[in-house]
Amino acid sequence: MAGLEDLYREIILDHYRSPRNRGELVVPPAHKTEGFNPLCGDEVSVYLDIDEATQTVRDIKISGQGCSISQASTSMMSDAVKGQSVAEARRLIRAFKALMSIHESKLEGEGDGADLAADLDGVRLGDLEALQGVVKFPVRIKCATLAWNTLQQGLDEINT
Amino acid sequence: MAGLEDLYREIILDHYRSPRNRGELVVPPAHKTEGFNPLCGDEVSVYLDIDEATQTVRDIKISGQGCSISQASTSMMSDAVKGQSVAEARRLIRAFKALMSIHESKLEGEGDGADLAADLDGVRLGDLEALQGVVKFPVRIKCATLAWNTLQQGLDEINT
Amino acid sequence: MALDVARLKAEFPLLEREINGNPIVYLDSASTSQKPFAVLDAMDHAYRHHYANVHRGVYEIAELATAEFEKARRKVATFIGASDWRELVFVRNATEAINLVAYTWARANLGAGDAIVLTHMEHHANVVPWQMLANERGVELRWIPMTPEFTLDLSDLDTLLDGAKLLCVSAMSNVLGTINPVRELVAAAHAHGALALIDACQYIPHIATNVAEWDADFVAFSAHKLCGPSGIGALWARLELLEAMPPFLGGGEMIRDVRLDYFTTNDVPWKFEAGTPAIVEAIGFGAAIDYLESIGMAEIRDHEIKLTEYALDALDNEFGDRLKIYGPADIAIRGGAISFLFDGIHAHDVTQVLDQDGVCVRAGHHCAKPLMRQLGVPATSRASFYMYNDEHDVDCLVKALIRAEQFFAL
Amino acid sequence: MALDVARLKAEFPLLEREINGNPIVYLDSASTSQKPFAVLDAMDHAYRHHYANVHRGVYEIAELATAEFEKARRKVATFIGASDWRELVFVRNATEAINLVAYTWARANLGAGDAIVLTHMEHHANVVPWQMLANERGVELRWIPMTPEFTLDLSDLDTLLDGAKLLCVSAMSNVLGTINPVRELVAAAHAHGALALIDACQYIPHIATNVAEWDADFVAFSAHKLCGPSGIGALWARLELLEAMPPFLGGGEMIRDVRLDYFTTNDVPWKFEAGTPAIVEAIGFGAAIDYLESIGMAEIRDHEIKLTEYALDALDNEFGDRLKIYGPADIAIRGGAISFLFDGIHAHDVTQVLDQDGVCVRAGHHCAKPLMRQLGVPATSRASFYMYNDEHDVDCLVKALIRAEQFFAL
Ligand SMILES: Cc1ncc(COP(=O)(O)O)c(C=O)c1O
Ligand SMILES: Cc1ncc(COP(=O)(O)O)c(C=O)c1O
Repeated sequence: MAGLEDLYREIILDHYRSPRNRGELVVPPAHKTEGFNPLCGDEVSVYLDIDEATQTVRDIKISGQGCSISQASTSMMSDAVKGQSVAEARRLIRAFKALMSIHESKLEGEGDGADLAADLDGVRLGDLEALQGVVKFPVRIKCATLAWNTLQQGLDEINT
Repeated sequence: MAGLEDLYREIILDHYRSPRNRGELVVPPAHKTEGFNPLCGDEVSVYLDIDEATQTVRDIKISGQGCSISQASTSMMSDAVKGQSVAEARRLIRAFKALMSIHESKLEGEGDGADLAADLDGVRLGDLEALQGVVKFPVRIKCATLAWNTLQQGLDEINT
Repeated sequence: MALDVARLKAEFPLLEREINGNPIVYLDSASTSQKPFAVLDAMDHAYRHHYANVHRGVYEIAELATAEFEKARRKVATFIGASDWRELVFVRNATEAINLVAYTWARANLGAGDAIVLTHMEHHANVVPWQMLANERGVELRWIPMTPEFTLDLSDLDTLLDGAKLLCVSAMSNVLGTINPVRELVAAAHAHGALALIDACQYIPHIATNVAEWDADFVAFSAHKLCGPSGIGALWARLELLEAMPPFLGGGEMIRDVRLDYFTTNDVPWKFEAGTPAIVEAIGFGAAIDYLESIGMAEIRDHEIKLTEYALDALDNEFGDRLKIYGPADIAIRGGAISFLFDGIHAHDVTQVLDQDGVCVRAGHHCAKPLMRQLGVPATSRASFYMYNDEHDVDCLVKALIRAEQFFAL
Repeated sequence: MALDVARLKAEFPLLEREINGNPIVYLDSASTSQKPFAVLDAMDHAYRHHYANVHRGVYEIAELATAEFEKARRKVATFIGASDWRELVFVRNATEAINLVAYTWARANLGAGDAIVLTHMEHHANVVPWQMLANERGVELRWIPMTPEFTLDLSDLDTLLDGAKLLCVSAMSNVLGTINPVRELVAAAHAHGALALIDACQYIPHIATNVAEWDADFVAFSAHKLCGPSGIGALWARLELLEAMPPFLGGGEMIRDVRLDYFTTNDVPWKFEAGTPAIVEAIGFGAAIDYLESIGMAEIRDHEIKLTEYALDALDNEFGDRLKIYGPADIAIRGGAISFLFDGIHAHDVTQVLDQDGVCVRAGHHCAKPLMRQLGVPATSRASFYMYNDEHDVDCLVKALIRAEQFFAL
């Protein structure tokens, strides 16, 4: 059995206590996407300001409520993608979900996750790796991925 | 455990092999009512010719298919009510159903059937009492009562 | 007489389990209850001794299975004060019971311009079926709001019920623990010509219930919350209503006759029980009723009142205003479900710490998102009691909460 | 390799039972099958060790319950050759599975002027839901008739499918034992732009099934016929269909968000699983799949072919034309359900005599009244086999039938 310290690393609690990029952006020009965790009731809104010409994330703001894991993951996500190209943001999404899914996929029986490992290759997750402990608490994986799924949905909505 | 002989008395097999009052009556003036045993698929049609003036069962005919119990019960029923007053027919219905229900009601939890015993008082069932063995085979009670329920429905339909 | 909880605990095999080296402290009975040996044994016996399909076989084990199945129906019907066992329809759970009413009675009787009255404290099971109907038919949904004391605000009840066809209300809130005044609400509904559907999921397991005294029209509940198995629940409805309602699911058992061009329906309750039912689950449901009766519903309620009082006091003494309780303070109008939040700590995080100590409580929206929005929170933690909980369980909860508060202290 | 039936029999506790002093001879598996220790133990273990509500709890036993529940879903999905576990929806039984399709996909897609093609050998579960839809929406029902050899008469299939939106067909008849050419029928339906729903209730327990090879759109079946518990079954459907279909029952679990004025739905398959599911039953379903796989579906089919052949021969040798068999003679296109009638003796009476000798067979219309009318009889007796039956069981059947024939001899 994993201990609480595996889940709640110091850096996670730090992001939880001092979340980065909290707030809202004016819509439009910004784009707003809402995400729900149907299990616990957490909700997150991701505001994206994409520079069409350069295809970069000019600004990102986050609002909503959630547990320490979902708040910290959201905060780290916003830090990680702000200023990045959309392509890089998508790479990060894939990498982070791979980090979570290798284990989640075991829970849900989708194979051993070998294919997912490829998504992690060569991507530097930095702080985000602190969230790796979450995979030992399967129910909490959805807390950690909520913001990322919402970001992905937002990028998809803007592109299409 | 009750033996087969409790269920299949000789008189029952006799009525089964030589059913009385088989056939149909012309509708109208006669009245036709169909009955179903949803469990086993047995169907019976009761044709009634009621003399309005005297309120008696002038004629009765039976068609349909069924097991020995349902066929014998139908045959005995037709013998018992033919020529009788409607009031007497209704008394017989109540008495026969009481004979069956005292036990069926135990199965279905409707008390001890003491109230039903009153319906049996002073009614002479004759041959019909041979069907008493059926109550030891709860599933077959519906076979025995099918014709009677159909007769009752027929009388109700004619009166209303 | 006070319950001998130590003896009761020993009758629930799961409560002997350890979690992370700690004896389990199961405080999530409002979500689902644990099962006593008596229920598990009854089901096992049925599978080993007289398992067969019901209402179909002539042979002996089929007769036994049918008799046991129907006996269970009578037990459940009697337990809730139904005057006729035919008023008791077996379904999968309370959710299906409510949907059954929405698909049959409501779709046969309600249309555009009609109104249904709900409350802000309903479980999704008593919200979403009516929203589906509203979307499909243009039926209006009206809402009874909540007071700051977490009770229903009935001041506009007459206006809300004016012209309404149905009132849907929970007898006890699964989040707040609030016990609603069912008899009064039913009477008000009837006075306005509306029927009343009672979601009694949280009530029947804990408080002696008499549907005839309630004068209700429809009552929904689940076996798994009253020591019975998963996979079965019940809809009780007045006989005339059941008889007039169109069928719900089509198939075997619910028919009288089927031809290529039409079918006719069986008598109630079988008319609403298409296909092979949850046979052994029904038998387990009956065994659970026997078990509850052997303890006594009045004793269970008494015990839970005392335990809830003890818990509310203990939480208040230890945490004061740092821990907010969402639910009535008055023990007379609440059950043993206690929702709470630490200021600044999310329910999910608190509950995770509690799990480390073997204390099982629920965190989340408790399938009552409209209520959570009224409360202004995304989630609460909820501890809930049953006859097998005691003061020691409450003490463990408090101790674990102390640890959680410390862990997340800024 | 031949099955070691003596060993298998010992794995089913009910088969040790005596009836009227005779060892039980259970020949009603087409109605419902008996359960091996492995399944009963898995359910008992779940209740004692990790029983909690699923998809809701943060605490350990809730995580375990959820993991076991979802693992069972994957087992069932894999067992029938589904490419994705999300395509597997848990329901109460095959009947609910078919009604789910009728209430959601069909009501969203069919209206007056549309046609559904059925067959004369369907079980009520695959007839009545479509009659209800036909009554409500003016959808036309068309029927594939039967040949004198008890197979489907496909000579007018193209005409029947012309303009149809859905074909509903049983993979194996529960009365005749007939195995229908599912792959060919699905292809014909698709060629006419219709979807195909397969009632695989009688097929999946006995013959290795691959829904992808069938290329079917919807497949319905029940756990209780394949050594699993009562109270659970499954609908398999193609992912795109499930995703596009409106929800069925509303309530907890099936939502993503609920506000006073609207709700949004959860991902499939949970979108179709409102309320607390049959948790432990799902785990038992999974254990039944493990059990079947441990024996081998090919071995089960082989065994049943041999046993059915033995039975057909034995009945013919003993009774010749006095006993009429309703079902194909060709063993390649039939399963182990044998319907029969003595000339002049009603099925109910025969079956009653058999019960005296401990031989359990079914008598009645087998929930297929339209078919019985085609056969021109109100009822048949039906003996049906599973992996735990052997030649001795058949011999007992024949002996009991001899006694029945004598008893009712004129
Ligand atoms: C062919 C067929 N379809 C459907 C059903 C209905 O199954 P259930 O009663 O489990 O819903 C059965 C079994 O009774 C069957 O044999
Ligand atoms: C008040 C209330 N209503 C309805 C339900 C739904 O019950 P089930 O999930 O058993 O259908 C619940 C339990 O979750 C409840 O607490």
